[in-house]
Amino acid sequence: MIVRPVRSADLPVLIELAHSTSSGTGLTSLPPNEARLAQRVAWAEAAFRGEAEKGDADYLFVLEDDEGRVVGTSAITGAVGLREPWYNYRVGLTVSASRELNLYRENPTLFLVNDLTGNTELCSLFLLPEYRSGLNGRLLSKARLLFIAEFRELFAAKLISELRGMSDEAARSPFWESLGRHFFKMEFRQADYLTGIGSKAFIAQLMPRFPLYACFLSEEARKAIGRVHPQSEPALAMLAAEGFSHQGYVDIFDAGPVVECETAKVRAVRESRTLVLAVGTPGDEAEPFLIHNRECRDCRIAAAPARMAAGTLVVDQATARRLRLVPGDQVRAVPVAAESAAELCP
Amino acid sequence: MIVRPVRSADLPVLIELAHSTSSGTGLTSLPPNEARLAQRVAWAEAAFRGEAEKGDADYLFVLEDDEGRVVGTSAITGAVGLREPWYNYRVGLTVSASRELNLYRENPTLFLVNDLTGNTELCSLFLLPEYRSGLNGRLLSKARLLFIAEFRELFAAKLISELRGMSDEAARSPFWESLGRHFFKMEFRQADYLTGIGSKAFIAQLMPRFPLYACFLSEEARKAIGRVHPQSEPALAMLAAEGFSHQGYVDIFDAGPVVECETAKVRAVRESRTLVLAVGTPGDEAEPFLIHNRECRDCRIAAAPARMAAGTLVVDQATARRLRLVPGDQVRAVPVAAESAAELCP
Amino acid sequence: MLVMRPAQMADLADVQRLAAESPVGVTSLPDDSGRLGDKIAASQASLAAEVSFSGEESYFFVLEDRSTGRLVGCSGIVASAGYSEPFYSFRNETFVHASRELKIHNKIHVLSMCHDLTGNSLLTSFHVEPELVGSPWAELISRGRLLFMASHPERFADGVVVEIVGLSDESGDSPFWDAVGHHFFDMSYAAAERLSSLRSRTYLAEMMPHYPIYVPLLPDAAQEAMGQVHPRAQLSFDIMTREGFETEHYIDIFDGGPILHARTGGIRSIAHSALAPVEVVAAGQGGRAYLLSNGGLLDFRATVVELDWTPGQPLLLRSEVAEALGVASGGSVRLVALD
Amino acid sequence: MLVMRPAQMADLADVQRLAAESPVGVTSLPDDSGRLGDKIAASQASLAAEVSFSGEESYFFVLEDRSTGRLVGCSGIVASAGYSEPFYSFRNETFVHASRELKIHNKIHVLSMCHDLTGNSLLTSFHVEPELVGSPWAELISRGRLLFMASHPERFADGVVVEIVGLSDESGDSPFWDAVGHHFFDMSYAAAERLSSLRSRTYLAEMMPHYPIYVPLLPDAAQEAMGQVHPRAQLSFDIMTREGFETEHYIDIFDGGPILHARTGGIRSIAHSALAPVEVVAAGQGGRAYLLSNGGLLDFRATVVELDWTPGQPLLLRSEVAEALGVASGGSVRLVALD
Repeated sequence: MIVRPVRSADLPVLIELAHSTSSGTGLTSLPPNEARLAQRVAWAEAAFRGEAEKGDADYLFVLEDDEGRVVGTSAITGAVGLREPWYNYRVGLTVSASRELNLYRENPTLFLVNDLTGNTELCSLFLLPEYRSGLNGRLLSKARLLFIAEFRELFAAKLISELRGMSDEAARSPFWESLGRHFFKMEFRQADYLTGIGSKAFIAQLMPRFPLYACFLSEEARKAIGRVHPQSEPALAMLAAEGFSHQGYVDIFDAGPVVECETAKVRAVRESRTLVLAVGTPGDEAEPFLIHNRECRDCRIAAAPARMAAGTLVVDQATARRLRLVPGDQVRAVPVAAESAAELCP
Repeated sequence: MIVRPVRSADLPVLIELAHSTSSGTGLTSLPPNEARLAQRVAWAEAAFRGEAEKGDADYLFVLEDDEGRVVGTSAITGAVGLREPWYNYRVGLTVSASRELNLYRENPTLFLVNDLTGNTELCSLFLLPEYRSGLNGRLLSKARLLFIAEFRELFAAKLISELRGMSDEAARSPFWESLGRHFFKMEFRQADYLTGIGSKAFIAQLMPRFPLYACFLSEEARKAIGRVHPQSEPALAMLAAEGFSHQGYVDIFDAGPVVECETAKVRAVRESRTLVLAVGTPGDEAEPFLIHNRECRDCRIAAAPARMAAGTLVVDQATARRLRLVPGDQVRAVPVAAESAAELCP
Repeated sequence: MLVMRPAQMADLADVQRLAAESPVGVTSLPDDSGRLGDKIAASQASLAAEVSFSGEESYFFVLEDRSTGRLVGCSGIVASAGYSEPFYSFRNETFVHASRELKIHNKIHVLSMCHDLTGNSLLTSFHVEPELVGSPWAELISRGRLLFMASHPERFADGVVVEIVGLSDESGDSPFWDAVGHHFFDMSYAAAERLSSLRSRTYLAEMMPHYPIYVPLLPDAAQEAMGQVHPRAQLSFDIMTREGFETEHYIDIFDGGPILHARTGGIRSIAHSALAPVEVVAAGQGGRAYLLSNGGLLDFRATVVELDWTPGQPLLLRSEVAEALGVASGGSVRLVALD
Repeated sequence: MLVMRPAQMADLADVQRLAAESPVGVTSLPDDSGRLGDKIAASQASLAAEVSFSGEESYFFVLEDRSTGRLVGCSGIVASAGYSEPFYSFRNETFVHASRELKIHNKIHVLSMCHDLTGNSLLTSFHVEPELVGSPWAELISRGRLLFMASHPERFADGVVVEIVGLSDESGDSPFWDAVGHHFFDMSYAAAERLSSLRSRTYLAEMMPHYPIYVPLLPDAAQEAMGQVHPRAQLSFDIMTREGFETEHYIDIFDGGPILHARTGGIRSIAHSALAPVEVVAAGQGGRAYLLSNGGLLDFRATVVELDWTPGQPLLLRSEVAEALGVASGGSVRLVALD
């Protein structure tokens, strides 16, 4: 398994992948729209060539198995919101209180903001169900963090990730039903699709602009604010372990949480090291590492058991081959697992 | 030097202290108003007796020298905003952008919120200028953190502290001049005084309620948003070293930063230990510790060189006497200085 | 014969009986003798004062059955709503949310808290005993205020507003309150109305939501209650809509009842009222029913009489009526047709 | 004699000359032949269409010197402002900030972005050559639109609005724009007006501040510019205020110029206009100056003539004028006194 930049040759298989995701909703950034996907691949190629400004850079990776089959995707957006506004609700509080009347009432209040503008976003994570085992998921997701660690200047000081919010089996989002639906006469799936093809800013123009008291939403919708979809809990846990936390921002459509972390404080960024590759026997005590060949356009990132020893990283021959490296080449590496399980801040 | 709860007998000297602070503005919570101070002392006595609800609890401490002279104050409010709304501006962002027109403009935007309601506040820090040396300042300020560590159930999950914002020699706040003044026909000093005597919620009723674009403020005012007064930089640095950071909330009058930290993550809370007191020679390598006698109503907190050894804390005789403890008594202690200097998050 | 006149302190007990009968929501009629006493005193002081423009004055009238001395109705006017405290209302407003790219153009109904109506004169405290509903006497105690305003225009504003009590059920619950105000203070509609009639309405209004309320988010029952009239307030509403008040623009922030608004000069009973010289006669002739007033202040009187009158001609008034109004031959009255 | 008539495609070059002369801020007159051509085509289509209520129609008229064929002015009407896109304006509003405890009661002037005026008919594109300012011909090309509306009420809304160009200096800078719009997009007032006349005004309006603007925070120059009229728009402003338009409630979101508003039926030239049967005569008699129109659509004509006319009587029209208006004896014209 290897994570590498997308290429235009991947387009047909990407379209297949996008169709296979569309059975469930929520993977906004990989809609089954050929024109949009072709454009994303073209943008990604420009980004990996270093020819995109931060606001346009879209680093789309694929996960390829040893037979060359593409089985998953993940992506990094250099900086959100520099071309069209990037909207979130921020969950704040309004208190009605009177000492004299002995009254006190709290009302969570949603403020439509562009606060997260300019941050780097992790998005488009998708892995074929039959490959959801072993290190594959973590490799595909965390490879992005290692890439960011290597090319810090291409990314912002803060990383964010929008996690899928609550919805039922029929892809019905209670938050959408209680809020968005009154402002668009469309289903959540459709709004989600429009978002994926780049129309989110247009949709946002139709949303209420003034702060919204959550008490005017249904109980189900209020409960969904800041809650992640059960299927995205593993993704949340993975990011939490890397240091990401929820600081009150939610998606404007399904109220899923946006998690964030200062780039410098992300575990994989902070703890990754540059080492010299050695080929040998990692040994019984080897722990799994994420390993990056330190290339941008020709980026290759693998996950494999490895052992650090005196400035070298010892891996087996197959891993070196996957990385297309020979002993003596430089790599950036970090253990796959966080040393201590971090908790998600409330 | 010892930090202990205020007593009604301290009232005359408190009034003197309050007058001596009023030469500069900014110590909102200690205004030279006798009735208000008498009331605060009465509230504090009730709080230390355990007879106040969290929303009314006002733990006012004094710093007393070995001759029994009161030379400074500091306080903890159990929970802000439960009786009258607690207002802050939260600095958010509005972006006007159009890919088509190639336009992009950021406008910081101030949202009037009650988000910090229910948190525990550190306030009323004042030390006579001639005593601003040695460990006095740190003792007076950090004693509160040790007290909180001991009586966690009395306090909220998050601690906040409002730091004095920018103003010039004449106590002219540029933020006030550009905003508040248009809504009150009064000087900042007067508004500050009214805040101190408990009328902040009334003043807030007069402030603009809708989100405010910072671009409509003067340049000086915009620069003051979230900036601390030079005289309060040491206080900020001390809190930053304990883990506090600025997360975008500012005071509604002078736009001074509110810093915050989860209680459990405050260094003095996290790292303080309960130990058995031993009297002896702390030795040349002793480092300064904050030491609390673990009492509430009869709380005494000192700062002195000490040495940890096998579950005991070795202090000299004078320190034990100040704490009114004998060997074998329990104490809670933490080194005065943070082990590593933390930085203030931007 | 029933006569409308300013309330006096001696009326207090009778007035309190009327206040106790009035429906929840008529917060200007608290069942509280202290507040009612203040109301009467303020009215007497206002009538006695020299006034050249609308200010803090308020006026309070009662409807007296001259044969029994019993009071059977009351009504009031506040010269300038929000004179000492802001006068809050929700403005019905439409936001347009549009996207050229998506070819969508939505009109969203919102309620914006506003003070637009501050400074208008306010008709308040209207109540009549149930058996008078539908009779000319109900018209008298309501529209008599308009004749009073017509005679003393310098005392009133250019616009007039009337708050009409909105929907609530038998148990005192209001669907609009439950969906809006209740979220901001933890008490029932009835308790909130009681509180705001004992203290000030502003007191509670200050705790209400300051951001616009998006109506589509409200429950159906609350949306339906917006602008709806409480059955017991229908009479007042009907009288005022016949007077030409507009009903569409504002609603009450508590119960969603309509707040009516009119330009003072355009109100029918004001615009169409006329002054006529009086000739007292022994026995008058019936004809058309008119509202009549003597145009006084402390001695203000109004009643309803059937008359045969031609505009421009003197008014022939039976001595009994003249006496009730306190006018004599050579004096004048202001009158307007009842229907 | 000058005659007002609908613009035709053959007028395009002349119209573009007029557009180029018109001041910055008259965004409805872009110096762009494509857009002007569209305007003329839309007008011709609207005049030819069967219309039973105001919709997407627009009308565009020119003022022609019949002796030379030269066009010396133009004006237009949009049947329904904001029909396809929202019509934005700032509403002048007052917030009351009060504290009982502190005994303070402040009135704060704010500007609220609103769509209140959406759906009104909009008078646009008014321009005359400088030498006509102050002459009856300027009145003709402006107020002729009102006669057109009076003859075809089913084509227009119940209310009419006019945007008056606000203050800007010789270098094209607007103090209101510099203090407000400029913060939200990084271009000069002149550039923004150019952009919004070439594309749509809504396009930029969508990027404007959506929260109320607290006027006391604006620089003095911007506050003073609110509701002020550009010297070159004074003519239009004066004509419309004489017609009874209100000027106080709304201002333009770009330059702060006043947006005038009137109920259609209350506009003087509409309310006071009359239909009169025509008798064509060889030589008419002078008297009072009247605006006259033939009430047509594609063949609409209007002019100014001195006449000796008594309401209720036939109108004696010189053959030259009758010919210019395209009316004959037995026909009728709509007219209103010029002053």
